Amino acid sequence: MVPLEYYLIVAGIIFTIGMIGVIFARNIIIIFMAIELMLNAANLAMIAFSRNLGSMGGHVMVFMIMTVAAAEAAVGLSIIIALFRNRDSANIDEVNLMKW
Amino acid sequence: MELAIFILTSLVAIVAALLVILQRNPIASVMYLVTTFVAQAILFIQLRAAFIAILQVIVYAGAIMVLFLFVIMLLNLRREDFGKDIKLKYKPLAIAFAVVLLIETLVVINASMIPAQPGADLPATFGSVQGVGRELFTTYLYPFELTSVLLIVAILGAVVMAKKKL
Amino acid sequence: MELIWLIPLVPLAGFLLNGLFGKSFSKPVINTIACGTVAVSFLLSLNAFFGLLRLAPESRSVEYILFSWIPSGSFNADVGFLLDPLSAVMILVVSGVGFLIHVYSVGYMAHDEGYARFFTYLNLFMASMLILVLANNFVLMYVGWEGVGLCSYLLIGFWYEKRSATDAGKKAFIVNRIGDFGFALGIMLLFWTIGSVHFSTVFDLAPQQLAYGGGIVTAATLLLFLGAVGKSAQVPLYVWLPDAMEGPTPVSALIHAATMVTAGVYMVARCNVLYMMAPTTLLVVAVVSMFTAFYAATIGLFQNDIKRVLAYSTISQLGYMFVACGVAAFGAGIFHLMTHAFFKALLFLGAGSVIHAMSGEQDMRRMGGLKSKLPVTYTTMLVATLAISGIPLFSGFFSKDEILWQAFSSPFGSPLLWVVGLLTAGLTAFYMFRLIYLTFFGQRRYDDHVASHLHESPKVMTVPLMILAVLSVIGGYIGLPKALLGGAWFEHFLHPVFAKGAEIGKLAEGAGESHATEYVLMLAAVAFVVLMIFTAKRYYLDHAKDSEQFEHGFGGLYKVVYNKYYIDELYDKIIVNPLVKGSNLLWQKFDVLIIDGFFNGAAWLAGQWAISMRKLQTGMVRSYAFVFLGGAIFVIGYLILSR
Amino acid sequence: MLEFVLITVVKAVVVVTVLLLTCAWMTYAERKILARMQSRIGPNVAGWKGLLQPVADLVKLLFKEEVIPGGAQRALYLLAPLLAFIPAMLPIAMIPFGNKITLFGREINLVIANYDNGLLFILAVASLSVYGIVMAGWSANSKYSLLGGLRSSAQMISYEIGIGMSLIGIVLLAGTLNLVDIVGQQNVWYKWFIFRQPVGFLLYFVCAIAETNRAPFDLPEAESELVAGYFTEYSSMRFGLFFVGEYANMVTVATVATTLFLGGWQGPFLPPVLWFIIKAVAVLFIYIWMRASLPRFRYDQLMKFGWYVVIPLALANILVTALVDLL
Repeated sequence: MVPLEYYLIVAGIIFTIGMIGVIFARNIIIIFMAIELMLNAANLAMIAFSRNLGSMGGHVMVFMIMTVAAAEAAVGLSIIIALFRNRDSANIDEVNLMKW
Repeated sequence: MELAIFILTSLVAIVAALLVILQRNPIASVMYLVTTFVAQAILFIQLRAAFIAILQVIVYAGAIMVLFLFVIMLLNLRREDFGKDIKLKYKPLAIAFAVVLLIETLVVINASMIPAQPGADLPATFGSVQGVGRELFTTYLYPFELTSVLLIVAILGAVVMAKKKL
Repeated sequence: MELIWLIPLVPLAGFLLNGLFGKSFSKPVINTIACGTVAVSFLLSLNAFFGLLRLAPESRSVEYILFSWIPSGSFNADVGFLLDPLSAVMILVVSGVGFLIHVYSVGYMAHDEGYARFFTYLNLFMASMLILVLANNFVLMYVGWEGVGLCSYLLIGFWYEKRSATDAGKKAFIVNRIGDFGFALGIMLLFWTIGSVHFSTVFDLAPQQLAYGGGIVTAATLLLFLGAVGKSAQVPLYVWLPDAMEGPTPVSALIHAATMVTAGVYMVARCNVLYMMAPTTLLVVAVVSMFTAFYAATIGLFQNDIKRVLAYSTISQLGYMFVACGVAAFGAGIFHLMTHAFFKALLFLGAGSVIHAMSGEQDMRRMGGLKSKLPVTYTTMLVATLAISGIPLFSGFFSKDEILWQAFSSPFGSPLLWVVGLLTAGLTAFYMFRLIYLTFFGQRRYDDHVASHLHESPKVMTVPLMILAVLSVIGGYIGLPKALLGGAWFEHFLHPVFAKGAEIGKLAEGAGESHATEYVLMLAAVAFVVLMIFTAKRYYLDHAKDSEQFEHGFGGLYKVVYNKYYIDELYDKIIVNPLVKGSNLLWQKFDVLIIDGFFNGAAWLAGQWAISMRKLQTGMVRSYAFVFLGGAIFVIGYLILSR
Repeated sequence: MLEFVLITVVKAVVVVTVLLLTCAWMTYAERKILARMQSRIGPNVAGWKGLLQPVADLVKLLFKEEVIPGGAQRALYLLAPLLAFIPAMLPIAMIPFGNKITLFGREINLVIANYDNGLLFILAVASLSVYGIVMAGWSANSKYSLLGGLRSSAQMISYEIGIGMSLIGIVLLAGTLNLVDIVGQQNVWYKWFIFRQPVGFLLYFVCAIAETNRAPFDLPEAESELVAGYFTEYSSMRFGLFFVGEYANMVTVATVATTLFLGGWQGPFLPPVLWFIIKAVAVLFIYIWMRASLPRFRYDQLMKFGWYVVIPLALANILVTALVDLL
């Protein structure tokens, strides 16, 4: 029986990796993937807690998170396509017009 | 045995996750991300979340990441497409932040008084399609129906964003 | 009687119809809407009145709450209407006289450009006035109070191309504002001390919560009286009313003679409980109003503008009404209010008819000998003049005599008041007959051009005159005093409203001196009035050549009176000019330098701050994410450490 | 425990060997049948009637030089064939190919894994099979490959939905995702799901053809347009892996169709395993037959057909099934 803490630690590490990815990646697609990583880390924690508590709520939560992730991927990727079409670049640092 | 599988899969997951963000080739990133997802699916099975594990593969690996791949290929993004590397001025600080975040997470996990896992007394339907389905359609019916609205909106949004001319 | 809420709302509907679509309506449609709505109001008022009569005298007070208007904490004001004998009389007078004047206006304004606008304003006025008299609380009454003020302003300045008209409108508005300020303060004071603005609650609780003759009730009543002074044109806030004659004559008749200016009297009568608790205020009311009555009458003596004479007469008569209130004879005040509404409206409409006939000429010195040309106008105006002068058998006699008698005999009255009242009555008779003689008798003093247009007014104008003439005669009989074998029915009818106040003032109904004294006083008054009429006849009809000599015989006094005691000039000097100069000073120094500087400086500071802060918004998503991460780390760290 | 592992491993080895051999001789069968349908003879040199042709092909593939195009992304390029091959092999683990038998005194289930979510597992693995094709198309740095990969990924995403939906009708009726139980419910011929879910079967078959990139939906490897699609640049045994993977996919689809719709191993007189093989071979024959008879779709027709016909029909099928089941 693997203790709950181990799963949480793995989830925490993956989450942090995703966080670093969001901050450092210049490629919008990589940033998106890093966000998916963070969502997945949350999923892992949810499932682990669910197992620990013997309650299925966590599973449903993960289900919802997956839905959100799918929706986010669809909209986000179409934004990227539109962006690329207009600016011919997927570098997030070149998308910086939204400032004063 | 169980612990060995856990350590192995979680190591794979973590290393693959690291490689996701360290790769400069987006296709390779996608492949590593898929690896992470599959590894996590194995962890899910260990946690008796069979349905969610398979969903993880179908939805994340089979659908979302294919979408990523598809977009990357459609735009034909290669390394040179990311322009000059504009340096983030506070890179060391950001790394320090990340480390602090990790430490904080570990501290919180360490400090929490988590009760021992209930053993084998889980119901037989725990984590099965039937169990998750029952929860979805009874307790969480309302949010479940709302997810359909969310998906519709996302589809419409994606179409509107991506189409050149409607 | 459940329909009383419709009484003010029907004219309001007319206002909306004519106001929104009047431009596209033809004149018959406009005046059908305008007169029709007022007629409906009048019929509803009659219905309400008779409904009230069917009730026992004690229960003649019906409240109808339409909806809760401002429910806010302990403060609560409804749109609710109160029907009791007092408001019943008022709505009858307002809608009845108002209807006649509406009909008259159809003829008088027939050729005016702003036909629709005129009737729109008139309907709005009717609605506001009816709200004022029907309101069951001070706040709603204040709405009507301000509404009639607004209409007064709009209608005085109706011919807005004329500089003097717009000036007069502004003057009326501003002077009224001073009074309204007092009125509002009075309402606030009452709410502060009693905790309600609802009439019945206030009048029930006031005797228990406030000390008799105490400072609060005195202050509140004085403030309310300030409002009445402004609205009813008493000294010192009367100056707007003579100027208000710049408006169309039907307006002068309706608003500035028959209805709006009496709102103050109505309000004081409505608050009789409060006034009876404040003897000091009563004294102030009596003195101020008696002074007003006499003072305005003296000005009226030598005015040459036919409408101005009537305007000063109105001020004087309003003074009479307040005297009645001041000596705690509210019933007599309301009685005079009603009869005055009849004959003064008639006088104004008659004057309007004359002016109409004379192609806009208002100076009496250029009239004369119109008796044969304008027979209906002459007859009706003569009836009204007899009534206002207090000739027996006409309505004015009964109401005026009642006031004089009360001024003499009431516990709050005094013989001195009676003497001044008597003098005023004499002066009234004098200037009214001067008006009649100058206008209708003697030689014609107008030119041929005017003569060629001279004609009696159309039926639509003369019929209301005749109806009002009949009312001016018989209107007094409903209040025939006991001394003249009458039943004082009017006062009985109103008694429930004033009973509570009378109780506080320890007045016994029908008490007072013996009838013998009353007869003596009555005779004295009549005799004095007749003497003054003959004086007027002597100088303005029989020996018209002497009139100038007669007037100048008063020397300096004539000049002062003719120039209205130079009050307007005085106000200009001591109030208006310093205010204008001070305002200019404040504008140039305080406003521009300090206030503008402050705000400009604040704006400049904000701008500088923004310029320095906007560097934070780099547009770089990654730096936002970085800040986000920092915040999350801080919060989690804080939670960990603070555990 | 050890015994269980041992038995499973033995089962797996036997099944995979059989599968690979089937794939090998599938190529022979296809060429032979196509030839017959086109009035040709087909392979007839190696061995009797050319039966050793697959062996000859294997030897040829093994000894060819492996060419890696310049500019290819090496790691991905080398990985892609495996990614295509492995998912094709995995679903067979869930397929019950016979009833229980007793061997050496032990009762043995003729299925590698009797898993409760077997059907879902098959779908999950099938959803992964797209990666191999996409990788191959991308990494070769060739426009034919890239176009083939793009077409393939779009096509597979679209038809994956159709496959999943067409199977929900069966799940509704059977009330389980376990393939062994599903087969158990088809013990009489009229209970076969092909009769209870005819529309479902049709949709499944069409989608399966699209998923396996077979004619008439073989756009990703359309010879006349894209040379060989995503594996244009491959050679030697890596090319062979793609080839085998494709045939393994076909076999898998055929066995799944047999299991879900055709009653699996159930049948009279003959031994269960034989029944299973007969049904699967019949399905495979239809595959080849279709290739011989139908022209290729145009790409836009393919996508339109997927989104406008297959998915709405599948939805309607679910609805009707649920309603009928409810009554």
